[in-house]
Amino acid sequence: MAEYSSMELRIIVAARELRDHESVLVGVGEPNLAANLAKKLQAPNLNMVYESGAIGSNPYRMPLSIGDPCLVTGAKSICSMYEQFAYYLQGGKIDVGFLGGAQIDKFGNINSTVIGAYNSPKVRLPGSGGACDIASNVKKIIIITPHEARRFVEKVDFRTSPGFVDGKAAWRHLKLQGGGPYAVVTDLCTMKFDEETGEMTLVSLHPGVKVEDVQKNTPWKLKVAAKVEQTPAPTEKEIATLRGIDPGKIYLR
Amino acid sequence: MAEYSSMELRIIVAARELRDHESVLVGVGEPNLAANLAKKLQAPNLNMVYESGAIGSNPYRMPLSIGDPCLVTGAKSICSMYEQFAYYLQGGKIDVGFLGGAQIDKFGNINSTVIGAYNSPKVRLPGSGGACDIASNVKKIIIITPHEARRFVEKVDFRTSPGFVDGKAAWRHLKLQGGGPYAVVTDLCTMKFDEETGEMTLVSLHPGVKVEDVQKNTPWKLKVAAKVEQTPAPTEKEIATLRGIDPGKIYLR
Amino acid sequence: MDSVKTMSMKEAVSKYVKDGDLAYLAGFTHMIPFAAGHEIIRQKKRNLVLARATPDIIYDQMIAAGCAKKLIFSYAGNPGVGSLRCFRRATERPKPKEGQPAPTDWKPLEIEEYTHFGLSGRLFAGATNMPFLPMRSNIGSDLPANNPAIKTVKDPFTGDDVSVVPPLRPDVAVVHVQRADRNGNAHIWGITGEQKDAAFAAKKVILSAEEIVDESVIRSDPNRTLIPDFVVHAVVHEPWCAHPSYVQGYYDRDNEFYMQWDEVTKEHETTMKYMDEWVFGVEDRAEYMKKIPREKLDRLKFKPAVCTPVDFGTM
Amino acid sequence: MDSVKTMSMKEAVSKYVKDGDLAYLAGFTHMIPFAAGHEIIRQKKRNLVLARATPDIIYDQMIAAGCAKKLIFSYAGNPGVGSLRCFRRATERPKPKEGQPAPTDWKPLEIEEYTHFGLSGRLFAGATNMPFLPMRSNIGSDLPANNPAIKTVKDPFTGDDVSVVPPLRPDVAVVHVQRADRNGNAHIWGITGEQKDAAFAAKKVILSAEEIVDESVIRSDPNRTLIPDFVVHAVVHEPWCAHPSYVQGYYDRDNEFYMQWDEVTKEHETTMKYMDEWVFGVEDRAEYMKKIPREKLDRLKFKPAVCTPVDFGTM
Repeated sequence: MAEYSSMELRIIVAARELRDHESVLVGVGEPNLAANLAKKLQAPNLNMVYESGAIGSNPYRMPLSIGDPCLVTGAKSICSMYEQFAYYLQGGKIDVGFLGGAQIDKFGNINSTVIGAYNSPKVRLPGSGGACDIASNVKKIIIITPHEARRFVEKVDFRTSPGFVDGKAAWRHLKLQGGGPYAVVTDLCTMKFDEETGEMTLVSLHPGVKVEDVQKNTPWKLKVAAKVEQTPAPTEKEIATLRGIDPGKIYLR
Repeated sequence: MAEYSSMELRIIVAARELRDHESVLVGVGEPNLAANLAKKLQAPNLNMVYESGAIGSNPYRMPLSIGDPCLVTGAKSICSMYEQFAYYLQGGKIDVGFLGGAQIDKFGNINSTVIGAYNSPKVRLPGSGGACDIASNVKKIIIITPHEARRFVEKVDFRTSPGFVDGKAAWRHLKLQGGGPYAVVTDLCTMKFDEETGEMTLVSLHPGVKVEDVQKNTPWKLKVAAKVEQTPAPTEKEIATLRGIDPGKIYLR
Repeated sequence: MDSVKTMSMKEAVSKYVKDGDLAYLAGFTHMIPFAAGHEIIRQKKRNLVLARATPDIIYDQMIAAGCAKKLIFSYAGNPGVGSLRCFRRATERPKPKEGQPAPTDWKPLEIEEYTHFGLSGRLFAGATNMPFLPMRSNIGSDLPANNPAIKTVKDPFTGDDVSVVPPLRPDVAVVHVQRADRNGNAHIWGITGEQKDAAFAAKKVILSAEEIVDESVIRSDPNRTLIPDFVVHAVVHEPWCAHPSYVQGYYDRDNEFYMQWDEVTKEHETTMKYMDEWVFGVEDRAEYMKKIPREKLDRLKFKPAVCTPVDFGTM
Repeated sequence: MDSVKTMSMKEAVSKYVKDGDLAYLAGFTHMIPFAAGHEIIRQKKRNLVLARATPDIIYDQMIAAGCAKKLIFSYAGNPGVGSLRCFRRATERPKPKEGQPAPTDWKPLEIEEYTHFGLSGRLFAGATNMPFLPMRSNIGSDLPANNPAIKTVKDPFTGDDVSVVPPLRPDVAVVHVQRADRNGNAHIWGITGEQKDAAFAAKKVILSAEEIVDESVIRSDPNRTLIPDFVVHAVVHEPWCAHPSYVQGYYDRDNEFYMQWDEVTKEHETTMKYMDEWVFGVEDRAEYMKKIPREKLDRLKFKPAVCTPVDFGTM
């Protein structure tokens, strides 16, 4: 069986969630690698859109930031910051967005603002950036994150980006055009969200992981699907393709 | 004394109202000629903006329409239609706009929509275009028009573009950012607007014209300034410069 | 890689324009898609709601040909010439004939009317999916009283009444551009009008181009790409699509035609005679162009004025 | 014709940046005006309200140097690297020292926080003088509860609650571009961020350029001119203004610096040591650039990737 790191696992499993011809709002790091991997495998017509206004980039190297010049040279189109959010995101043209955060709770709400109180924080995080806008407007949110107990909390200290709030009823009341969180991909498992309640639910265990391992790293009583799948192990092809995308190991560990 | 047509007179008198470094929203025909004349005389740094999104044009011929390709080649900048109205006009960047219309009334309201009832018009006119937006947002509106009794009416059939409505009190209530109508330049005279009431007031008679001539072509009792000026006759230089701008007599008659 | 989107104008109109659609044929004087309008007339589309800030000759033709049920607009004129006579016949109260009673069966074209800012704003709001667009205009005009779609809301910051218009989402937009690749990534220059907004606002987009170029030409200047492929449904290679209007850098406006139109449309009958010859009498744009003398087309061609290029840099 | 607007960065900052101003130094990763930020620090401007969607290293420096009273932002990070330590020190509750009581005199930097869409929307609304901007975001977040400037209004078309933000009108904006003429007509390509919106929204505009070119270069491609001269107050010829950030087609980001900044700012003292050497220790950008080894600058240069030009046509 092939060897792979837990980051490689997360990226490969997340990439499998993308479909051909979808439009993806891509961030740097793991989301960028996942989108590029999907494009090289099952989704050659994936349309990659960057928050910085670059559309359909064709980068000559690994981007160092979301606004890297390599995302511009040879791209299909470029627009301003407001235009990117207005025409593409609010315009409902984006199918999938990737998010991460310091805290994720059981309804898929994400905190990237503060740990502690807003006005006297213990840790001041960078803030929403486009995260709240993405969470509110894309059809599917995929959250990629290491599965650590400090990241998974029953209720986030600050709701930067709405998941299903405190349940689907509250979320429906917001009338967001987005579809809300779709999947949480960690190095242990994939979780999706209960149709009725919007609660995070374990649906697939990665190779060699048991339900107890997941529960141990999740500080609330995690809901488990009636039938939990086994995530197919990363294939040689997936691993080789992924490593080919970041040969200098700028992000891959 | 130099010979000139009544159209030439209107254009020359209107051109004198423009100041150097002002930004002017220019339409084709008389406004275009007036702005270009001012630029060649007292206002070399006049900034000409066209409704079509062309900024600082340097036309190689007389434009046939407001969207003529000669307004683009060699211009300083171009933007989209919404951007032109949003960034420039609503953005408060335009000092002067020229308007005309089928009917103008005593408070400077303009009708370019219908003669008769809106739903069953006797004559259907083209509509506002940008006129209402210009009237609402530029610092000074200059109206250029032949002085005909059918154009000057006590109250317009349809208020396409607001002047001082039915007096300055009503106009102030609208809180428009524009300064409202500033001058009406006809082939007989120049009229401005009473500071207090907003009523159109005769302030300057063109060469050889008497107050009675103006009143005869104005169907309400026209207000006359305490001291009516004499409009200086068009100079040889003004006439020659103007004719040099439209040598093919595409507009000039 | 051949694109599944490339097709003829005939196919594109047949596939994407349905009776009853709200259609937006874009263009502010520049790049008006006349060829698409003619195809819509030939295919006898009916009950269309035609929208455009500046309905000009092509909309006058579609109105005369009976394609339109309603017009959404802000300035209905023949640009630089005068009025649109077919539009006027369809909206003005008919004068009673000498010695006859006034006609009682008059059914005018429905209209919905805005200012330029209001209509281009509605399209911008549609393109960007704004719930509604606040704007500093309308409130001093009689337009809102005659158009229930123009409303006011209270500005929560100042308490003032602010005029707002709703987003416009056409069923189909037709946009003509200078050059595009086979997937519909489009470079536009000159007056950019509402082409981008129409393409983003509409549910279906027919994009026609003077030239179909390799993707590498588009990708050499992404800032020039106002419309990206994934909002486009049909890509039509249609040279001279915009005649008698113009295409910056390609051909000038045929001003003679604009002036003749005023004559042609003096009566409905003379208008339909034009239509029989120039629209129904030809198969497509290529045939239409064959009817125009070569010398005239040569006169409409520009001399080059090429821009100073820019360098995007690579590693 | 020499323009009265051309001046040095020192003059421009001295003339147009006042203590207490709301200042917007524009740029989304691209063309960040570092040289202007350094000049503001050197001139010891105080009580500034710094606004930018993406305050990055230059704002971290201005905060550390004591120029800022308040930050208006949406994402405060070191792009691609991590957090901004000076910003964090200015906002996080101080940890009590071992065996000591918690400090009681803590006065954090004031903040006003939005999403990217909210802040870029505020600037767009400022640039276009919208009374307020309705937007489809915010309402599911805890941000509005912590920022009274984010309000809701009822959509008059649907009755739904819609989030709105007010326009942002900076006292002064600083924008760096690739090329401009002496009057400030500016060509921008690559990531266009909020440069145009900042220039239109601000009361005063300092525009710096890698190259000052003849007006004819600008006029050869008017669609590339995102900023017209008449909104610009000062024009500064400032090559390498954006270092360590990048300028598309001119020089790459100095990524080494971005990574080092994380080390440099571990303590306030080490940060100020950097400032003494690289900001207070030099007279201007030219002197700053002399301190950087030639080989490094050569490494940052791009190979050319020139766009296919377009033809505007003339008669």
